[in-house]
Amino acid sequence: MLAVTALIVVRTQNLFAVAMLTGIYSLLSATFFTLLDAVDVAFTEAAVGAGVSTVLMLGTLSLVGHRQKKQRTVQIVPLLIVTVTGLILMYGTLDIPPFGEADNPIHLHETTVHYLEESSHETGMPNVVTSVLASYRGYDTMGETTVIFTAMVGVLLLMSGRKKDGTGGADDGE
Amino acid sequence: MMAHLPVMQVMVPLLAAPLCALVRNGRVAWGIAVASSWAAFWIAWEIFQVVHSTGAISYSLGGWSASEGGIEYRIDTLGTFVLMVVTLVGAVVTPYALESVGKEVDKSKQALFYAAFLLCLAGLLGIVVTGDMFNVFVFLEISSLSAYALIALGKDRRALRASYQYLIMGSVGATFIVIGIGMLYVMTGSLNMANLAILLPELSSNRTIPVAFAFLTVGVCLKLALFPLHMWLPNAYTFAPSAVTAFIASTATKVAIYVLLRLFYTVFGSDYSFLEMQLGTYLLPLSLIAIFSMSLVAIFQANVKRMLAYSSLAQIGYIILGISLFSSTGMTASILHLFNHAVIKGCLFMALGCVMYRLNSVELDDMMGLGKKMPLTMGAFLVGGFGLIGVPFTAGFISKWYLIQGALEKGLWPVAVLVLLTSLMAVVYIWKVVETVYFSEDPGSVNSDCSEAPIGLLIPTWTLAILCVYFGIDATLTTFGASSAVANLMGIGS
Amino acid sequence: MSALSFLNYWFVIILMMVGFYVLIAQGNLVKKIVGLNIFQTSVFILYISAGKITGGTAPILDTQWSVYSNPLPHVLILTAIVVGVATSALGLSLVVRIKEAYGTIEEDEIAQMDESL
Amino acid sequence: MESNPILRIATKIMTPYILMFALYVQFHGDYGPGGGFQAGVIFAAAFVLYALIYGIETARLVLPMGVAALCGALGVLIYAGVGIATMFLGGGFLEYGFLDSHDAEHGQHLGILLVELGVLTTVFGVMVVIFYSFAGRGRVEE
Amino acid sequence: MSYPLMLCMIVSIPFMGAGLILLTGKYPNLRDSISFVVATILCASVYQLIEPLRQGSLHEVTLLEVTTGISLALNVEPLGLLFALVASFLWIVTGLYAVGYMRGHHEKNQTRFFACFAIAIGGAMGVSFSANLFTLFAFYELLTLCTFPLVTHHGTPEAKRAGRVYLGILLSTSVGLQLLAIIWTWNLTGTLDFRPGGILGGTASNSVLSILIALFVFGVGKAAVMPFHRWLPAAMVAPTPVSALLHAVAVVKVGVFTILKVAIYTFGLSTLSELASTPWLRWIAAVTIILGSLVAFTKDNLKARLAYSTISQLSYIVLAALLANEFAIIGGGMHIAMHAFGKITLFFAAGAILVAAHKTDISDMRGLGRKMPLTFGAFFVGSLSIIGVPPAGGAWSKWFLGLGTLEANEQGLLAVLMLSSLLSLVYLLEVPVRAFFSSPSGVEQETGVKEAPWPCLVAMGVSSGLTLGLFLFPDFLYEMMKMVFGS
Repeated sequence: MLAVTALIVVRTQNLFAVAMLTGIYSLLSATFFTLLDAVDVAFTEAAVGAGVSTVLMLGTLSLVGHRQKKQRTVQIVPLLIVTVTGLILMYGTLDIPPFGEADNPIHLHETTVHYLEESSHETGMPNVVTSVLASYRGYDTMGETTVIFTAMVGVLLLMSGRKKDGTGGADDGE
Repeated sequence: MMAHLPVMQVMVPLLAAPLCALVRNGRVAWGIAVASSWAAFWIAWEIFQVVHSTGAISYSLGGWSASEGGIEYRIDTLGTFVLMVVTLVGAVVTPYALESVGKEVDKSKQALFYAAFLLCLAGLLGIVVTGDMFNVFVFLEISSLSAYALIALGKDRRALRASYQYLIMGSVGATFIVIGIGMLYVMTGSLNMANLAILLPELSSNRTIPVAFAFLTVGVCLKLALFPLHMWLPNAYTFAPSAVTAFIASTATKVAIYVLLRLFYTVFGSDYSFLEMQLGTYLLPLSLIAIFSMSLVAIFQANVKRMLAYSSLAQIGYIILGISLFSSTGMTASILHLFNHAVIKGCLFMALGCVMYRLNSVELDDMMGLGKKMPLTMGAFLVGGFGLIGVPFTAGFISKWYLIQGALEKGLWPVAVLVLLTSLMAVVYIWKVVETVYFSEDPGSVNSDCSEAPIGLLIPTWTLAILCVYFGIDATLTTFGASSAVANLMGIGS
Repeated sequence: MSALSFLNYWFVIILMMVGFYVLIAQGNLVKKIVGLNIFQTSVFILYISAGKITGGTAPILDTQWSVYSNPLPHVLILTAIVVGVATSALGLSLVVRIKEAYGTIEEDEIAQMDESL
Repeated sequence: MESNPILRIATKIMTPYILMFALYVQFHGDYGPGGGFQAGVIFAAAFVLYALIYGIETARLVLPMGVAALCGALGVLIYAGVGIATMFLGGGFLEYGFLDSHDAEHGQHLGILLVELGVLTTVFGVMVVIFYSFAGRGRVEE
Repeated sequence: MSYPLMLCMIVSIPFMGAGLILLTGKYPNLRDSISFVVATILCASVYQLIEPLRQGSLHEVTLLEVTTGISLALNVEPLGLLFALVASFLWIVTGLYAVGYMRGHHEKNQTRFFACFAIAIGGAMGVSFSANLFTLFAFYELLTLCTFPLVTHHGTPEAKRAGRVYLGILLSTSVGLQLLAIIWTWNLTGTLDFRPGGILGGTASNSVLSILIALFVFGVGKAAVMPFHRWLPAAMVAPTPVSALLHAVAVVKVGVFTILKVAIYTFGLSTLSELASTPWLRWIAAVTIILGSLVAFTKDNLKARLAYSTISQLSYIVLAALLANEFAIIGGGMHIAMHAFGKITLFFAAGAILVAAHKTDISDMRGLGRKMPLTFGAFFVGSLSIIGVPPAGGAWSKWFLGLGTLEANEQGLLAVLMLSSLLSLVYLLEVPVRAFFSSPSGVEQETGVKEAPWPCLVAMGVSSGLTLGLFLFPDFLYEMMKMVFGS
């Protein structure tokens, strides 16, 4: 399903449809996340991918128009880069620990063990994801908040003011 | 309070940023920015002293040690050296920004500009101090996102496109880094650099690790614009506001190089990186091509800012060349050049900012005879230019000296010759400017009524110019910092 | 290790590469951002897959379960998703500005306009 | 859309519930999936819905752009402020245990709640700002 | 005044002079007298160093250490003192001449001109008193850069093109070859100091050192060994005082001086004479001597002819260094002084002709000698010295050089020296012969050509007088050169 959606995204020329499909793609991956026990992630992906991103896309499209120029069918160089990257990645998975085994290194590492065994009495939170997110790796989350804030600053810098002259900076290009 | 210096290093600019956004007044925001960037510089200096007297600092955030799954700060000699570079440039550029940004950025956006600027500073500092792989990514994104926004503020509409290109390339780089981190994590279960360093050697025959290594290296190289992944840089530097170019050119790529060193030496270990992965064999030719081709391209640029952007690419090549030599002299050269180039390029771009301030252009043709009208500005440019060439008694000479030593030590005398040759190419492009500025008569068109740049721009510019000469005459501090960093990284002494 | 255990990863890699292809091959600036999204989302799946333990459950501690999937990848990916959306927001606002400045969002047309300057 | 009474009333009824749901997500994050970020997004969604139905002008009256931006900045300050506070209380940066001098576990709880609040504030503010920016721009162009 | 301070003063006097010149630019008379006074002070100070040097009470002065092993240090040794003495003395003379020339010729940008001139002398002082290769290199490059504005002084496209050639060759040889050689030396020995007996002996194989000496010989572009000689004729677009002092004395002598120093103090004569490449390099110098003379023949422009003559004469000194024996080095060191006095006289005369008669080509100078007898008389004396016949000083240096070739068993090179002297006899004496003995062409008669301004004449008189004097009293020079081997 995911693959099909992704491939349609590549082929579709109507950006409006692309935006919707991307939303669908996000929702699908959210279900996938749920299957993989990552309920928090699924929740976020649904909210962000299907919600925020889609709204953003649509907002953008309403400003820039939703027709895409016809593309040449296949571009060789990017395709080559992509194939090579993909093959390297696949090569990299050859020695990756098997999917779903409980004795994979990441499950045995002391930090994981610590999270699962100590967090309930150290932080008093049953949801380990929350306690890791906000406490053990709270600094990362602060960084994340800062990233969001940075995005706001960026968007404000870019989008506020100067819109009256219609063409934006076109005239001072020379 | 002293114990919390590492965290304050990042927090000061990071907290100052929302304050800037809150005050909404450009001047007040500027005041906050200056105060916090100077404070950051002071903190970096304190840390420098602490690290050099008592060894590397470790700081557990949230009180959770790394083994408890927390995030660790770790500042060693290399880290404090880079902190010094970044905060120094920050502390010099912020005062400069008042006049320069005042002219180049809309008044209504200035407070936000400083917010973004401080975020970028905080992000870069955060990358340097952290000892956690994923945290590197988070702060990398803070600095990158703010950098995209800052670059897009350039007056020319091409700034937008440059910023977009940078965003796409930067995000690809970041995603590659995430993939690499993910693979390391999957293999070891750890995100802490020191912990990874212990766990990884046991997995040396594993096929996933080289792939992770490759993805991390490529991702970081995208960020530091190593040839051939440099396409985003010239436009970004050319069209960004002057203060932004001066800041980003002297810090962002340097921090990326720092990350690279961290990966090669701390995480993977030098034996793995250089002996097993044969990193030197890839990096050496790439850096040579970068140095040579980018110097060549720089010669043919008519826009001085773009010329210097290409020159930056060549200089990044020098730094990578030093790394690829895999010797303590080569590394010392790289780390020295990291600092020296930051000072030199900062000086050059700020001098150009002065020109931009008066002329609204940095095209070579518009700068004829400018040496008489803006003697101080062009004097600083000249000093910086000499530094770039590597004239004795400028900082650039010291780093090239070490670099050539490093090449000769390895018996790579053709490399030494090439480094010297490319210095000559630097002479050519700097001299083009010098000739236009000093030895051409003003045709009396664009710059006929221009005068010297305001003092607020000149003082920061000359600060760096003087530093560029100072560290060329008395390089004991920089060589001490660099060589102790190298000794630490390569496990010699200390 | 069975071939089946790779399939999950390989499938994700293919998705990833589709996104990557869109990102670098498409000339439309909006579509590039879409590509970036797909690319990143697929990387997220890779992380989450690694955290899964067969037979485990979501890492919300409860007395009736004993095996939990690894929470750390979830946390990392939460952060990464947020970073991703921040990037998209900034990227899209750039696209809007580019549209205003150039009147188009096709890369080749923009390049042409820049060169003709 | 602004004239459709059904939508207007539906929105009026829905909005409080969405907000409540958001709060639920925020505070229930300890036990089930959810937390500051998701809550912030839902909060913002409620607002966006309101703006879509009642028009951006009205929405701007309820929550001006400046206030939203302020929220965005405030959240970061709350988050980092908690960190600084723990530092002054004798702990490390973000070491929540020190928020409560008697019971470290309670301190943790409180700390997490506070920082999640910071996240919520920022996310809400930022989402609204971004929405305003995109929507506002289009309106002027038309 | 204490000795270290004195040494620093000597090197910095010209720079201070440059500063004063820039400050007083608005008052030409004051400016030019400052130039003159500073030159006199400099020369007197350098002279003060002779006696302490004889007593052997001087030592190295380290001004600052840039980083471990690289330092800016000064030292006094006989060869350097000799060079400094010549350069500073001739600065006084040239200063006088330049005032007359620049005013007589109504040049623009005179302040910049005199300031750069002073900096150039400062560079020469720095080179002559440098205690290590790094210091030498730094001042060497300073000299290159500060003479560029002098070369392009006229600002014409032609001058700019010449300036590019000038800078291009000098910088690329010095950075590409000389700097490489210096760093290589450091790499082999861990020091850059000039030490009696050399530092490189035994540190590397014969072949490595052979490459290294070649890098030095070609890398010191200022010595104008072919094929890196093109900058010197190009530099002739500069005003004549520049050509006279800088491109006959200061700059070019810095080049050969560097080679002498490297030969004596970096390689050591015994090491050098055993290197495989030394015979080859000797012959390259010899080829430069002959070809330079031959090209000089073909030039009708007087300054161009003198320039090629300089190229040829410089290689005498390069050859001296490469012969690597006591006689040759004494000859080479003396030739620095002898050629300086002789050639500066020739350039002064050429400049005087330009100012007074506006002539640059030899073919136009027929009969001019009757109107400018003093000028052409001085030219004649200068020529004698360059050719190397008594009663001019050049005879002595060529004599010792000849002895040097025999000592090194290179009879072929002695023949080269003879041949070159013959050639220079012809191409130099052609000028006064034409001026005195040919009848002037019709056009010349109408213009009332008279002698050049008096400062030019005085300068010429002093330099030509000294050229003759050095023949009668060469003991001082000989004694100084002997001291090189004394300690």
